Amino acid sequence: MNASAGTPATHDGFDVARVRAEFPLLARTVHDGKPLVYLDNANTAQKPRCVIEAVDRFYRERNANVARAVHALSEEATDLYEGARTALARFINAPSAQELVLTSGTTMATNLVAYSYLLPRLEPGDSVLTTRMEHHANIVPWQLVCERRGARLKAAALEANGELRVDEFIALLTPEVKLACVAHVSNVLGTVNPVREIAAACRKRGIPLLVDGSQAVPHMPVDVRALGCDFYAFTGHKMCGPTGTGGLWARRELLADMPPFFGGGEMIREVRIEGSTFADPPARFEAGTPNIAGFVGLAAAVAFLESLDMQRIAAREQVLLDYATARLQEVPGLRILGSAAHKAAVISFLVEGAHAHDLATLLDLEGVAVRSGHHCAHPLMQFYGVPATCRASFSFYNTEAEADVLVAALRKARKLLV
Amino acid sequence: MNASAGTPATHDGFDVARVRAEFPLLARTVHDGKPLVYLDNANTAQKPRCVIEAVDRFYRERNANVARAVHALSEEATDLYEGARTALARFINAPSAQELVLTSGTTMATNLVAYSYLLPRLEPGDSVLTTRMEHHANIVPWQLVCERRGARLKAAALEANGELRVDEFIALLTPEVKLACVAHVSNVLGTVNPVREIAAACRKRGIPLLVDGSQAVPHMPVDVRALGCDFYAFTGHKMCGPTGTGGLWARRELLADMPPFFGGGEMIREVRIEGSTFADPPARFEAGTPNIAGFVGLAAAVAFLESLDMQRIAAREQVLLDYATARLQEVPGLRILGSAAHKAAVISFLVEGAHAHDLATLLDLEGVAVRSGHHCAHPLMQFYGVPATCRASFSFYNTEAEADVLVAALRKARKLLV
Amino acid sequence: MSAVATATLYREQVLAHARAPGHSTPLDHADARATGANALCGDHLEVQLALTDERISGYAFHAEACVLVRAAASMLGDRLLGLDRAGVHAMALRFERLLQGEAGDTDALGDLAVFVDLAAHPARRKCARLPLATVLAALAGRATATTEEA
Amino acid sequence: MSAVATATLYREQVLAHARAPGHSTPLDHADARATGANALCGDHLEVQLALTDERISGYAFHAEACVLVRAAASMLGDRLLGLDRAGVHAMALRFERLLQGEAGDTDALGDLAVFVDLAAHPARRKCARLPLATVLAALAGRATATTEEA
Ligand SMILES: Cc1ncc(COP(=O)(O)O)c(C=O)c1O
Ligand SMILES: Cc1ncc(COP(=O)(O)O)c(C=O)c1O
Repeated sequence: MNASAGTPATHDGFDVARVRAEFPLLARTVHDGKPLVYLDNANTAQKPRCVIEAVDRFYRERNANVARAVHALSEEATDLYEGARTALARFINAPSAQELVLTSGTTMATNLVAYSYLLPRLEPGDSVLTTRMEHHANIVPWQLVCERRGARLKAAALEANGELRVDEFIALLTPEVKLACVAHVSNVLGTVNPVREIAAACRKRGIPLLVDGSQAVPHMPVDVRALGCDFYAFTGHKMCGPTGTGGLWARRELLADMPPFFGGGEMIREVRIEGSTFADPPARFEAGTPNIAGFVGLAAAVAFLESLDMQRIAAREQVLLDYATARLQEVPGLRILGSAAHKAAVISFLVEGAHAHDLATLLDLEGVAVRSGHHCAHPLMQFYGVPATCRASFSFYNTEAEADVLVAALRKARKLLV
Repeated sequence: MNASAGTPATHDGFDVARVRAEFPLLARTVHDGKPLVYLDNANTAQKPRCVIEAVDRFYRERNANVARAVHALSEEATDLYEGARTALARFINAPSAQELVLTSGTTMATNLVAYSYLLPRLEPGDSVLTTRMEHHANIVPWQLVCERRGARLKAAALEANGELRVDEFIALLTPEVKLACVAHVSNVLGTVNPVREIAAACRKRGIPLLVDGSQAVPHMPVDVRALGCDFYAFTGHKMCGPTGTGGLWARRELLADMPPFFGGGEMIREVRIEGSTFADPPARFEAGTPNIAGFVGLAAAVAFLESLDMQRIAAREQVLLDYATARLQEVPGLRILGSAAHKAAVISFLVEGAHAHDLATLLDLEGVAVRSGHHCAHPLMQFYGVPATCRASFSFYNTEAEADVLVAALRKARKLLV
Repeated sequence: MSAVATATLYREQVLAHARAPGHSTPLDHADARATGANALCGDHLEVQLALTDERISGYAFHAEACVLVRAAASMLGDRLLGLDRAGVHAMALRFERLLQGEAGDTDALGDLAVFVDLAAHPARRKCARLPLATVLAALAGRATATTEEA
Repeated sequence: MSAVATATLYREQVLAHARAPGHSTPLDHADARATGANALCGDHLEVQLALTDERISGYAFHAEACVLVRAAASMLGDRLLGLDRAGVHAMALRFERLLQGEAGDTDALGDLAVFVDLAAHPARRKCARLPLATVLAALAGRATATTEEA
């Protein structure tokens, strides 16, 4: 089992050993010296050396506040911060860096849309459309603002295999829908939703579409122009970047029409006690001192992912998904939730007779980190009628040998519990 | 001038040279090898080695998401994150760590109060009381919610010397005031406001008081219990901590009554498409993945400040303030804005015949980093009838020799400009 | 986090209680009852109590929950008989100290003392806490209990 | 950031224009006028233009502003006469390329070419931009201009 973590093989032209060597944490051991098998990537990703060092170097050499002072240090920090915006915008093929609001993560991005875009437009009887497979960050913000306005949240159903019922989603795009929302990739099922098709249907009806890209940006090439959506939210810590970073891309026209949300420094033009005027987007939505060092690190993460090539990352993760799925299906009593035709490397499973938390704890004893619980997706758990699942989520730095450790640990846990 | 940055003297029992050695960035040079003289501390502070290393080490050894998974790594990360909450709460003497909401900074803290506390309570004709000396983060959030409710923002005036007219502030505490707000320390004038007296007056009238502690927590011992206020907001990056961190302390009863603001993971109890229930504070207000690494660094910053002793930091900075004030007053045509009896080491100044931005750029050429402009305090600039000032703001790691460099550079700039 | 503590979390003593729990036959007549639920975990527990002179004279539970909840509910049953509300409170306090890893008088906890292993496992403490919390709810006349967000 | 570029930002040529600006005598008759203001900086500029056959035949300004605004406004005046709106636009484009540090045809910019030093000083570019932006506003019939948030 000890050899498993560092398999030095080259897979599909992807030199996994070399890639793993860039991630200091992957060399860790847990409980009694067990090599860590980190399969909780949908929760948060590990960071490559270059990201850690970019943050470190920023604080040692460049630290200053941005966009406020004319001294050399501040100009350097501002260049780095705005450089991160440019790099991120290019990474998702946004038409302009000025359409990218830097946020503390997906949650802040969806809430910004809820409070600044949706709330002023919502009237009693209106509704918002989401799906049964969403993360709470793509459900609760809409509930909070709908409640204030006497509007309603609707959710499109799923097929038993975890695919979205796209026909139903489209049928629910009725005229009172003021915003439609969908995950690009489900964090529980791995389902990749047909965003282009959905976006086309929304556009035809004049309904703006928000896509939660939290689980897509780290794992596949994302092109917001090609997708045809109107808002795209993502989070930095899942894409090998620092915690407390993320972004909201939105069409220029939509941003231009959105009133300010947070008040404070940087987002104003002129402040008088009697009233204030506000900066243009994206500054209008970035009140206060941002997570400057975090975004410097996120720019390094983007460069790292680009150097690996998102196409090749996606291909490598498909190989891992196929391998792990086949091996897991050999475990007696194990049932995988979600078998969409188009699926990312996220595997939720149940083992007959064993509670998900017990499994997760016993896997942890073998060094295998998975997540158990509802994965911030209660309505999806309700759909499947289960209280919790175990979820193994893979990244390009994982190996087939790690999937083997997972399976062996599961068999051992089953013996104890069932 | 070259010797200035590293004066190896011991001042008032405070070993400045040893302290400076902990801050890698202070060894930097700018333009043509000029030693950096960093006097922009009210904008953001530099970081000691222990903070930089705590963040670095977290990503190398402990990185995981918090409060979500049962595996070893996640438990370690959760312990570190909650440990930061405990350390911060103790640092400001909060009665309980559960009363401390971790935020991305002061701006998020004041906006949280604006949207979650104030907005639901505000009715047409109500008002919010602030002062003329506030940072935009303690003005604009109140304006934004007042505007929605037909309420009004009032601001207490100042004396010419930059002290708050406390009698006027108290006279303005009329029954329609739903929230009173004041900076503990002004970021432009250095004025330390008599928060205890103000808090007592507010309490007598049953009006909750929010204190903006951004410029106080880094520079003096803060005891929210002794102050007697109801909300206390602060930001991590000004107290030697990472960017994207901060906090809002609030009395338990007030937090308990506040509805959720951001929706997402962690802040919920149960989510159904038809409606959700929410966690208790502080989790209720911490939707989504927080800036985990940032708070691990902030805990290290607190330990560092505690090791230096906030009393001694405050005393050392008073010595610096007195020295720098005296030296600056020798510069012909220089006028200092703000001479409160109780003042922190922040010096705003004007030089007759020279524009603040030109001064700042010319100081920068000599290695001296100061901020010029309105310092996110337009109403204060309007009060003084000036478009902008230069501001030199000191930290315990600055030296008298650095004040000398500032003064020499100012004299040189004056010769060019005036 | 001690590796030993974690490794012993699922020791045979715990697994045996979970596999074949005592006190699982419903009472004929219950004087008090409550439901314990940890929604985030998906743990669900029902508790029945018989009371004589305000002291517990009967206890039964039904759980759809993880091993730790089931084992704790079973072990608890062996210590409850004869206790009044103050006695259960005292026991809960002692159990809490145990979970925090404090040494102390664990004799009164019986098999429950095995959960000292949870000192190293904060994320799972809420599981072991649920049965006691539910019993306390029943004694206080409350219908439900949870140990999430503790 | 190049140290040389910064050190030369306040070269004598700039300071001389700022100290004794040309084009500061108000016009008797202005065909167009506009106010340029950068509120965050506190820079304020007023511009008057005389026009003959849609070409600039007179220019004057008054500034309460930093050295860079004052110098740029003065230098600009030496290049404006005879230009129509398209000509000023072309000049503004050329100036923008200069500020970004692109080499190119700087002859047409005259003394303004000195602002190539701003390639290393992004925070101060808005100052040098203000006079041209204000002239363009006046030609377009707009009353105000700003170069903040550019
Ligand atoms: C007095 C005061 N309040 C609020 C703030 C805003 O803090 P932040 O930008 O970290 O949210 C600052 C600093 O910028 C400040 O000096
Ligand atoms: C699909 C999805 N949406 C939203 C989020 C929320 O992201 P964050 O917690 O970084 O705001 C997550 C991850 O937690 C996610 O997986």
